[in-house]
Amino acid sequence: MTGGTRAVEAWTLEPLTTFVQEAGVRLVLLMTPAGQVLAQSGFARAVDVMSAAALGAAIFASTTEMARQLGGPPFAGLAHQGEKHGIFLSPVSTDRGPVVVLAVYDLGATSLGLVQLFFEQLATDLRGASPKASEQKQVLAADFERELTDSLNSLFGR
Amino acid sequence: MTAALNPKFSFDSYVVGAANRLAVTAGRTVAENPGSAYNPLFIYSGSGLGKTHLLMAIGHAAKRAAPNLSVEYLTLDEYVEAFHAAIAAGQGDAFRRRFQSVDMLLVDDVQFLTNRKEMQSELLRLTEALQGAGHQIVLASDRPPAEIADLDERLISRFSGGLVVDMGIPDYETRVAILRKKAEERATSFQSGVLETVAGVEFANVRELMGALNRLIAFQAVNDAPITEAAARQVLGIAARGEGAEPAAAPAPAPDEFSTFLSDVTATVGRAVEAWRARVSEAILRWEGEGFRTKRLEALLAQETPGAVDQVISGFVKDVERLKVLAAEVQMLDPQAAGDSVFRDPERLDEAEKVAVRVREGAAPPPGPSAAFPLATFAAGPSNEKELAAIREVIASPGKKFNPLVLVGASGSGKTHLLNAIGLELAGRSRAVVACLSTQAFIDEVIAAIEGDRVDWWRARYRRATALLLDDVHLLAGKDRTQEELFNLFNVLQDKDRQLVFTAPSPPNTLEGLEERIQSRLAGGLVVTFTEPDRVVRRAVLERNLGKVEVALLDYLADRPATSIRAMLAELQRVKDAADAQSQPLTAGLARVVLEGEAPPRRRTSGFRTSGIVVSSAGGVRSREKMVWEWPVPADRMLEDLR
Amino acid sequence: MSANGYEAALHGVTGVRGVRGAMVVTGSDGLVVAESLMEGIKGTAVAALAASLAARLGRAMDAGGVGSGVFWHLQAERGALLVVPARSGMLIVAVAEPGVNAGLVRLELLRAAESVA
Amino acid sequence: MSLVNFTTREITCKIVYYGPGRSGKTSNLHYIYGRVPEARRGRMVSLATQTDRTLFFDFLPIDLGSISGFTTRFQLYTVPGQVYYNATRRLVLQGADGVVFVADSQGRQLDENLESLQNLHANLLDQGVDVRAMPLVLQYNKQDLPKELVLTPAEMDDALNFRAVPSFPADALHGTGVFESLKGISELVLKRLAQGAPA
Repeated sequence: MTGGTRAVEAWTLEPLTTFVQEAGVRLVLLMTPAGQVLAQSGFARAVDVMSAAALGAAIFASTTEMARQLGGPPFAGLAHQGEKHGIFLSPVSTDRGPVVVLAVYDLGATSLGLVQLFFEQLATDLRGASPKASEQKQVLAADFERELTDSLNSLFGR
Repeated sequence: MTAALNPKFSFDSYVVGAANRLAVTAGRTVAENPGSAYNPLFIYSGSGLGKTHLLMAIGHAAKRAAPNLSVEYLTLDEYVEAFHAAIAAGQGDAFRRRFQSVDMLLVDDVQFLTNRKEMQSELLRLTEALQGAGHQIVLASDRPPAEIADLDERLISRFSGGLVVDMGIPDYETRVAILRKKAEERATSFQSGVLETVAGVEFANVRELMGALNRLIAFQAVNDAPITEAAARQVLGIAARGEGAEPAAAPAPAPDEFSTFLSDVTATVGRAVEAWRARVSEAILRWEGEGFRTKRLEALLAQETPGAVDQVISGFVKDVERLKVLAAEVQMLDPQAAGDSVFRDPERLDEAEKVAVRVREGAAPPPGPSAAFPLATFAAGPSNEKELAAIREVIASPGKKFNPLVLVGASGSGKTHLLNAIGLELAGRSRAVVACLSTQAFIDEVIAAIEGDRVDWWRARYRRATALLLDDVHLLAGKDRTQEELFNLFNVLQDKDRQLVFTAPSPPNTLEGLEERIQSRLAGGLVVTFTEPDRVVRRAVLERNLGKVEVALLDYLADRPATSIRAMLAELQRVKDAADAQSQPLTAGLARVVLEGEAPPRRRTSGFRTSGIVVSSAGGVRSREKMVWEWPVPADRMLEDLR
Repeated sequence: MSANGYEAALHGVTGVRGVRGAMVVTGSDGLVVAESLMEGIKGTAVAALAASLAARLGRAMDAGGVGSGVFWHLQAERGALLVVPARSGMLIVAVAEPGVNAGLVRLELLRAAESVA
Repeated sequence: MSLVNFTTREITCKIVYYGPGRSGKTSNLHYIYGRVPEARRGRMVSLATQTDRTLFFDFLPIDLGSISGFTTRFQLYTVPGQVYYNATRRLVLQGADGVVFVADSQGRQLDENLESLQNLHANLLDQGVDVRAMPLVLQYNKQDLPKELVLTPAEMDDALNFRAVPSFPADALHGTGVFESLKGISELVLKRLAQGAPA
């Protein structure tokens, strides 16, 4: 069922694939804190990725703001235990800037402990693989919207 | 020389609304600590919007806060006249010294400084001196300092050095409030909607608003019939609502966008929320703030279109005022009673009246016997036959036969029950005032009376008692002040043949810590000792507790030895609980199981809920049967105990 | 059961000579509830793996119709892993030297499981 | 959001600033934040990206104190403008009592304005809200830009205001029209109060 694993930024592909296999997760999304998609695994449609990215970025922004208001350090990871699925959301700081990882897993197939265990591994791999020179080009006001949707189109070959 | 502060213009009569909230708050702060907060305070607003009223209110408040404060109020013209008069009389310096020693200077209509160069420099010197000495200056004008034509530059900066605050046109809401307060002051009431109509018209200032009100009052007085909304509109010459004759909104000065926005929203809410709801909510907020319960008003809000709202509110206010009077009065006599919530709830006004009456006569009776222990429900039997007979004699002729009566018995033997029972019997007589309470409560009352220095009031209260019954008198041990009080009270009551009854766990002379003079008085009366309840008593108590139930159960329970009724009832409760838990009927069999546990023992399962398959280190799977369970277990713990 | 309550439960196990560490792990998601481990033992990894092993073993035992596991003893070249599932679904895990007295560890694990249940 | 609670005597209004990306929604709130006295406003929360694009919402609570005995509070929200963030935009719109649609008066942004207005209606319908019943005002922002770049308020009305709701020209950065729009929407919202509009 999974829609396979694809990356907008090539360096994320290999760490992502290992993570998907080892942690046995159903859906994974790597994105910038603004919700721009870097790579995904398991999504079949662009619109699902868009909603997941927007909501994931919003949740991350909310918890970071809450941590700031509570005067504490930002949250390391956020786990939501559902009936059949669990969601795990956590940032990884890389030279290319923070990467937010959103993972959805079946409680039958794997467990939060395993997902967290292999997430540590994913984080180290991503830090290793991220291109050193972070050519963070200044996003022009006009094309911010285009930036967001471009990453989707390239993911789904449009 | 200067116009005295008009007493009418105080903060209490000043209606605060969104448009003048800031100015009034600043004014209060200045009045409370003159010279330290905003100095000088410069208030400007269009004419007729309450500047003078506010200025004088500040003066009053400052005087009330610090009576010996010298406060001067004068308009600029008066100041100029006084100055010229002093100069003409060669008293220039005396004039200056007089004003420089003023603690608080209130100068009105400062805008008339225009092209009065000499006066401006005079005022500059005065304000420098006053501020230097930390005295407070409050100035009022119809425009901000910068807009006063050719005002000396230094005066403009000095005037604006403290706080410059403005007052806008009062919004709809405040206008309604002003009208209602003024109508109240003039002791005239209007049909609902009339004042709202007047308030709806955007008058340029409060003075015009008052003018309109006066016209309505005059009209209503002349025709001595309540003016209707329509008539009011005619009198004021406003076109009927809805003909788009919305009077042109006066060009309200837009001091800042937020307060304009605020007053607009207030106006919208004012119009949106029906006027009567606003009035009711306002009353609720006010009285709730003062700690009164406002259920009656809140009920109004819940209805769609309640009847005469104003009458209900004024009725409510009348009750609250009455409550305040009563509470004040009771406070004097009995502070504890004054705290009672009855004085906070207008719905319970008559109850509060009764409490006040009782306290007023100082006849607040001491605590009486509890109705939960009537004599009838006390089980009699051979073991307490004699004692009960004695008690009946005491009840028959209180104070005459055995005074005092002392009931002695182990705890749970029914002493408290009997004490209250006697109390109830005695209380039944005419004009009986029976005090019946635990010694601990008695001690607390003595302490409270000492703290509230109302000991004599407290003594009077108990001396009026026709019978005094104290439970667990042994608790007096070590409390010498209370024993002193009891000793005096004892003698007074005994002399008047008033019956005294006490209970104690053991005979009086064995109660250590009690003064000899108390012990001897207790021993002097009839000491009645209650031993363990006999079978007849036990069966009677059980029957009353269990009602229709298997005779075998009653006999079984009655036959069991019990040191006291309380202990027996505790066992009964255990049986009842067991019956409920297993939802089985109350039977002798069950009682035996619960109380003696004779049933055949349940099989004790050894080991724990396991499959028995143990993957052992020797590899291969061995089932439990062959497994040796007695491990070389350390001395103190057997495996079976591990469950 | 307070956190230090769990820790106290482990004292018995770590007290046995040859035991290098002990942990209380949630059976469902393999998270470490309490641990007292010597240096060098990757607690989170052991916990996550033990839990997923427990899940698989559980399914195997159900298939075999032998009921749920009581005690496992996984002997390895350089040590051993001893686990007792507690009734509440927690796992009491001990990491030990190869020559450890398995019986004693098992007994302490059972006692810890009891106090944690 | 229950508009009026007669028993607790409270009025709470949730006003949402809607509109295409970068049309000036957040600047509206910043301007209002600057003008409201300290005691009357809560902390302003902005969940945005590094480049300050609203990602989830900006939030500004304002306390108008006791009006006719009712404690009145406003909660101002802005939504992210980009189409991409529709999922979070819908969340913020829930329970809104009134909407200020901030349109970008620049000619070249007309399509974005229209698209965003349709998106507003779609999201409202999704929540089962009758679009006609939702108090709405239009703000034609950035009127301070050079004439040749912007449409006049009349032209903007023709293009967008097919429900003839109140509209206000504005320059949010410098504050013109900001409080007028807020006043406009509050009047509409509070007027519904008079008809005892359901919560």
